[in-house]
Amino acid sequence: MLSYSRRFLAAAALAVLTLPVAACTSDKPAPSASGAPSGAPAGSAGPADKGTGEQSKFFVQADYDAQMAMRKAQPTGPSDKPWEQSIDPQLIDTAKYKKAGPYHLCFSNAAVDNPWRQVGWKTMQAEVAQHKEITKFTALDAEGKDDKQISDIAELTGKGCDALIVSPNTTATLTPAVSGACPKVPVIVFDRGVQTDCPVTFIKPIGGYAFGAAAAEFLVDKVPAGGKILALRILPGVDVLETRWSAAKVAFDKSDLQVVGVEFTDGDAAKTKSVVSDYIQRYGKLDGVWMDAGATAVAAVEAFEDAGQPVPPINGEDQQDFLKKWSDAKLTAIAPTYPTYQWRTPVIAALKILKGEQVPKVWNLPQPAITQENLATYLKPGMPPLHYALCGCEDLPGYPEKWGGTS
Amino acid sequence: MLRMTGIGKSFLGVRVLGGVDLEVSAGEVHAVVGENGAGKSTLMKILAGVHAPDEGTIEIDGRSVTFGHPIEAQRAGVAIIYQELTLLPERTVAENVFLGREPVRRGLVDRAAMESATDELLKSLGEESFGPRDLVRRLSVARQQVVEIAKALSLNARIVVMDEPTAPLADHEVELLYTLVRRLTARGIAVLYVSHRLREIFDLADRITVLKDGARVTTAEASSLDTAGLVRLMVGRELDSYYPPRAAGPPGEVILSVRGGGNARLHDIDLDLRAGEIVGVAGLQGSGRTELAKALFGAEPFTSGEMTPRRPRSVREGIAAGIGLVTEDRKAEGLLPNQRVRDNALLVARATGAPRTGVERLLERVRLSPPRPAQEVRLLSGGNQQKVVLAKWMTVAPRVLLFDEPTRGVDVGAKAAIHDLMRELARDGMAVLMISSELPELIGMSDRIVVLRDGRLVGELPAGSTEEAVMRLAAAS
Amino acid sequence: MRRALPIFVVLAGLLVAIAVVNPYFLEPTAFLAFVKRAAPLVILAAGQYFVIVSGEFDLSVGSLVTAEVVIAARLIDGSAEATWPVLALMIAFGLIVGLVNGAVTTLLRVPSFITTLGMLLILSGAVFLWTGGSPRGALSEQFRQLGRGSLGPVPWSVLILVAVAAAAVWATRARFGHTLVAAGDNDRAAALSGVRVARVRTVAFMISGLSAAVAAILLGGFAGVSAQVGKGLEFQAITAVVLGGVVLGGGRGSVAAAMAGAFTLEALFTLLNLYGISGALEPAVQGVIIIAAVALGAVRFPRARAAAAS
Amino acid sequence: MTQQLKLGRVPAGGSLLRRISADRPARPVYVALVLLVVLGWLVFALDGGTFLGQENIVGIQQRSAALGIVAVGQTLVILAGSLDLSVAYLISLTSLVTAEIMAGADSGVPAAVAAALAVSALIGLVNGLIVTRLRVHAFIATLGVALVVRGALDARYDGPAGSVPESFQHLGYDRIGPLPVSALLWAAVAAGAWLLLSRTRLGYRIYAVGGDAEVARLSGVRTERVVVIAHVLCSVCAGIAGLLLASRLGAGAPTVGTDGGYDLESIAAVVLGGTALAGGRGGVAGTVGGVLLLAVLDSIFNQLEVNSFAKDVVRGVILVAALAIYARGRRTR
Repeated sequence: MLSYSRRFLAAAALAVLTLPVAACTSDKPAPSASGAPSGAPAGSAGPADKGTGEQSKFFVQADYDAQMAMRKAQPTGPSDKPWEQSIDPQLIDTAKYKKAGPYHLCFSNAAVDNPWRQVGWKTMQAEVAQHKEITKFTALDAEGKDDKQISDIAELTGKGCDALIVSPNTTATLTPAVSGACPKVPVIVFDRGVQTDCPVTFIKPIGGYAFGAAAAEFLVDKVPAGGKILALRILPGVDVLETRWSAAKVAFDKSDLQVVGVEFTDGDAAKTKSVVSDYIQRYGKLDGVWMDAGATAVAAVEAFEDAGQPVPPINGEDQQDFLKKWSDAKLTAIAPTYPTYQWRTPVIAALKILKGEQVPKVWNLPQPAITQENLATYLKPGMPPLHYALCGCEDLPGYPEKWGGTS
Repeated sequence: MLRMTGIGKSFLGVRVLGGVDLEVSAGEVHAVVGENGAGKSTLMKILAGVHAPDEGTIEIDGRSVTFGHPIEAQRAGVAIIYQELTLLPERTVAENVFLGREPVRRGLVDRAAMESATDELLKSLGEESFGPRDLVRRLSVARQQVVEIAKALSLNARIVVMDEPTAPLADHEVELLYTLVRRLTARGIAVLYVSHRLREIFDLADRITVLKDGARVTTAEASSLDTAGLVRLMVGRELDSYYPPRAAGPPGEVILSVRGGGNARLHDIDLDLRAGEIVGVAGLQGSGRTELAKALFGAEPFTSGEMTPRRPRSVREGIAAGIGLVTEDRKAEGLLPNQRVRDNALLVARATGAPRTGVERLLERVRLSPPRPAQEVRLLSGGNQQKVVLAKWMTVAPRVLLFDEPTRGVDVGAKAAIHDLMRELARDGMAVLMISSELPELIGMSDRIVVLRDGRLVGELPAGSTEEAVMRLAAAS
Repeated sequence: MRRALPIFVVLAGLLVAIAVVNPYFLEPTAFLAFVKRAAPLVILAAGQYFVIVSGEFDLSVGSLVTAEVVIAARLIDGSAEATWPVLALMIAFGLIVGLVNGAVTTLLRVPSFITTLGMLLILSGAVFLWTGGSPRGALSEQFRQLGRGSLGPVPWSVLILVAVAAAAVWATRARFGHTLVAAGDNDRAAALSGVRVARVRTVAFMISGLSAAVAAILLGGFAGVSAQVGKGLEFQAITAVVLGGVVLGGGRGSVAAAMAGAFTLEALFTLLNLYGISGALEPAVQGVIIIAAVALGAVRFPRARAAAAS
Repeated sequence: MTQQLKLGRVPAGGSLLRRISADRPARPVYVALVLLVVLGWLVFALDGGTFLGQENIVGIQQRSAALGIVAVGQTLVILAGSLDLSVAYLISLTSLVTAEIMAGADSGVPAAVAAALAVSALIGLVNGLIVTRLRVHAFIATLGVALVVRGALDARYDGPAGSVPESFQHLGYDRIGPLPVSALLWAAVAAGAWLLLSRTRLGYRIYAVGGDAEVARLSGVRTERVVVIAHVLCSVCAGIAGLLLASRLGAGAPTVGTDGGYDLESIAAVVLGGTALAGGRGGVAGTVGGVLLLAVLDSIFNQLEVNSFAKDVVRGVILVAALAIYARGRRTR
């Protein structure tokens, strides 16, 4: 064992010696990208008190308007491959990134700590596997740690990648790391964005406002005037979830519905069920349930069943357990989605960029909602309960076993 | 130089010291003697600032002092060497010696100064076998004691309290200690010397203070006393009347027998225990007395030799063979301090699956007073605690009961009760082995005495032998 | 029992406070719903009690609950016939995990804090390694009944809780319970009195594993498969036990008080919700109350050493 | 016995190694580290990477700096016989305090650093006082304080907030040759703690209190004060880690501490380094080794693209196995 003190002295001596000689290097990029605007102030307060509380400070009117417009727009691209479609693409030239294959793709993943990311990650791996020109795919999992992802990105930029895909863990805090990678390698960001436009393309579905609005509008449509709505949210302060709620709030504020409660469930099924039971107990009955994510939708439905009440209109997400419940119990429901097929797109985009083909600067993917009409197409018996129907993975090799299903 | 006046102290309502006076002058060796539980240790701990006295005053050089914390006593020039070692096993010798008052140079601990000072101290103690940088954990108990003494010396103390300092030391170390004590007194340091070893006391002490049952009996010039007189002052009654009468008839059959028993600490033990007989075990501390009890019981088993019943390899085998052990250290090894009397008394029965016993009857049998089965044992007096330990063994009706210092820290009344009980158990056909460092007790209780030295049985003495005879065997070299 | 009294007073006070705000709470259905909701934590607290009173920790119960639910879902896969064998397997798995925790702690002498922290990592990693990242399969209706259904007006989980509580109280009164507390209070004295300290401690870990298995059955039944069903339960269970006046380090406290501690924690959550103290302040209030409760316990029962110090 | 003691003695004069006697329990972790580095080198070589390349070495240091700083602090409280489960939330809090006070301006840096350190010292003081004065077991005390801090975070923040100026980001991103500034900061903190433990009275007292509080008290050590100071220092280390993370992230984040799992992971690193969980034995050198061990392991995992679940299993096994080996070593010695 070398004593620590000796090691330290040596290190210190080395540092002192090299300090004046070696130019002080920094792994941080020159252009400042931090100090971003911390979200525009809240939008208009509701006309009347609908029980929805203050508008989220994450609400940005312009983004909201843009997403509402995109919901109505027609995407371009092959309609049987929504992951290759885009809405209002502003194509940019990528000739300067053109190089001959084979390619080495790298991917800095925020985490694989929830079923949505699991399904997406498997989908991405399968997508990579079907491209022969990708001979190497290096992926690092940041395990939900911002600091690790910053290091991971730095490490990946030094591994000779031809393109770097990033799924940021958080928006603001990953910005410097992404800015640092941009000059060295073409960067593709998806899911969450970063506060810099240096990536070649940013891939995302329409967004959280569209999700929240679709669910809220469905309830406004199905629930009679004056109906009592319970809104269930996972956590406060998560950007992608805040936008969902803020759009729902806009819709509810304009409606005749009464939001009797906005509760946080931590994404815990047991807590969701308890919260819904409490509300049923307190109000006798609820007329609709809005949820910002589908993971605990089944638990909410069960709360009504256990109370011996009919299940009111409700929204979930495209997870199999909810779709199955919906079908079996003949619910009045909708499932807006945040499609996992977006995990295919970055790989496709990377190859396009490396081949010099144009890509959209912001690649808006369509974000369909599952309705009563198309429920049957998305209900896939044999897939695990937490599988996401919009994985776009049915045509990929290894389906369904690789996703945990049985054919 | 030191004057303690009217010192009194109670613990949870039990008065352990009352109105004790003590006066010590510079350069003298002042012995404090008394039976176990006479209050010597408490008095010394009050002097060292560990306990605050309930009443009384302490003066040093004519100035009244109060010690809220040991460090205040240290600063006033009082150093104490405790009975139990107070060292940090994971730290070095030097770090232990200077614990709490490390020399500092420019804000940092001056290790070099600390180590050389420690080295000098060790050398002055004649200690060459280890150095200031050795970890205390790696030293033998005797050498750890030397570190304790070095620590006290390093304090430049004016009053040094030595609480049973020679107990773990070998003979040549005792001689060195004598030299040291004399060197201290030559420098004008007062040494308060607490010991059971009367020979040491007469060798060293200028004056002797005798404590009994928490009060001072007398303070006298050492030269004015002899051994027998001192013992009389300590116990204050004739020995013969103090102990229950021995069994009348001859002892019964052999219940436990060892031939050539040995392990790391014991060698070649031959011993028979008979029904109805109390066998005393004498020996200096460190001679292997406790180890002998634990080997017979199976806690630290014999690894060689023959034994009837079968040599126990574990505590449970020992209990199954009908052997019980009343441990020396009640707090650490005998009792569950936070449990009720009842749960303590039933522990062995529950652990071994013995049939249920009525607790009330048990407590009556061991004469627990008052017999409150729901009381937590940590709140009991030492004597009652010992009775609870005894009750614990009564539940399984052992045929051999080993007592390791059965009356240590027990008040006089309870002591007599325990002695009666031991005799009663023997009369009922049990074989009893008793370890005690109190020779009068050993002599008064035992039907015969075996003597241990360095892990070997070196002799056997009949009932009624003299203390001198026992000591000669135990201490011979 | 004296030590246990305060927690029952606090619990009663909380229940009264809830009833004042929400009178409906005292009606049988509402009260049974509360007990049903509290059942998994109460059962976990009962299991954790045995480990804590023996002087150890079990940090692995939360991830064990998750692992059990995920394993059950994959093995049952919606099939009614598989339900009972898998339930038996879950119980066995809980016991085995406890056995490993206990054996590593007692035989290899690894501090239980670290043993069970390692087990936490191993379980949460291994179970998802096995299922490929997220839960697979589904629980059967029969399985779900245990956590969802009821026998007449009384939920199954309440009945299971009553059975578990009775068994736990019985175990503490039995020979085993006494020797376990002895091992927690003073393991040397216990060993020298013939207590097989390593064995009783290992059994305590197995009881904790068993309680996690039962809690998993109830939680999985109540709310279905989820990847985070057991998240944070280990700290809640330890908190509940300590709230009940059980001393970390072992040897003191009763299982009834530990279970009352769990009820108190649930009642506290309910009350905070009723008063509209949002999710944000909830942990803060919880933190203050835990520290205060333990501090008061320490003040009431000072660590006075035995009287016979002379 | 004497024979053995003489054999065990070290030649007079004493090597540097001997001087840091208190850190000797660290030896196994460095042996393991060397073996792991060899393994890493092999894995990388077979896998077509360069283990000892600059990128990887910088990566290992960057990844371990924050955990390393927290773990150094955790070492101090564990040595003192206590424990701190509140560091993760405290890191989040100080990263936010830092970024909000800086608000992107260079002029805010000194005030922000001072405020972050003051806040963390205050939390440490609270921890220490609850443990010593209220006699609450450190596990519960710091868990309770963690919950209170979490409540404050939840109530006040709903996402990353504040921003740090360009100048402050040098801390997180710059490097001098192969040595990132963050690693130098870690080294400085570790060296400071090493100096504290091996060369100051306070350090000696931390060992004494953790080793045997009663012995320490009898030797005149004010044990409660020592425990409180250890808690304050531990929290300050967490505060420094919060500063570093704010610099890395460019903002404060309410989940950066818990996402990083700094509470249990720092304890794991400390015990991996041979420090006894019960206190009184071990040292900073071991902790640094423990953190490096985890970082090298991570680097190998990264190269092999092991998924996070397998990583958890391996980490769990290593943790338990290491402690079992330490326990065995202690018994047979």
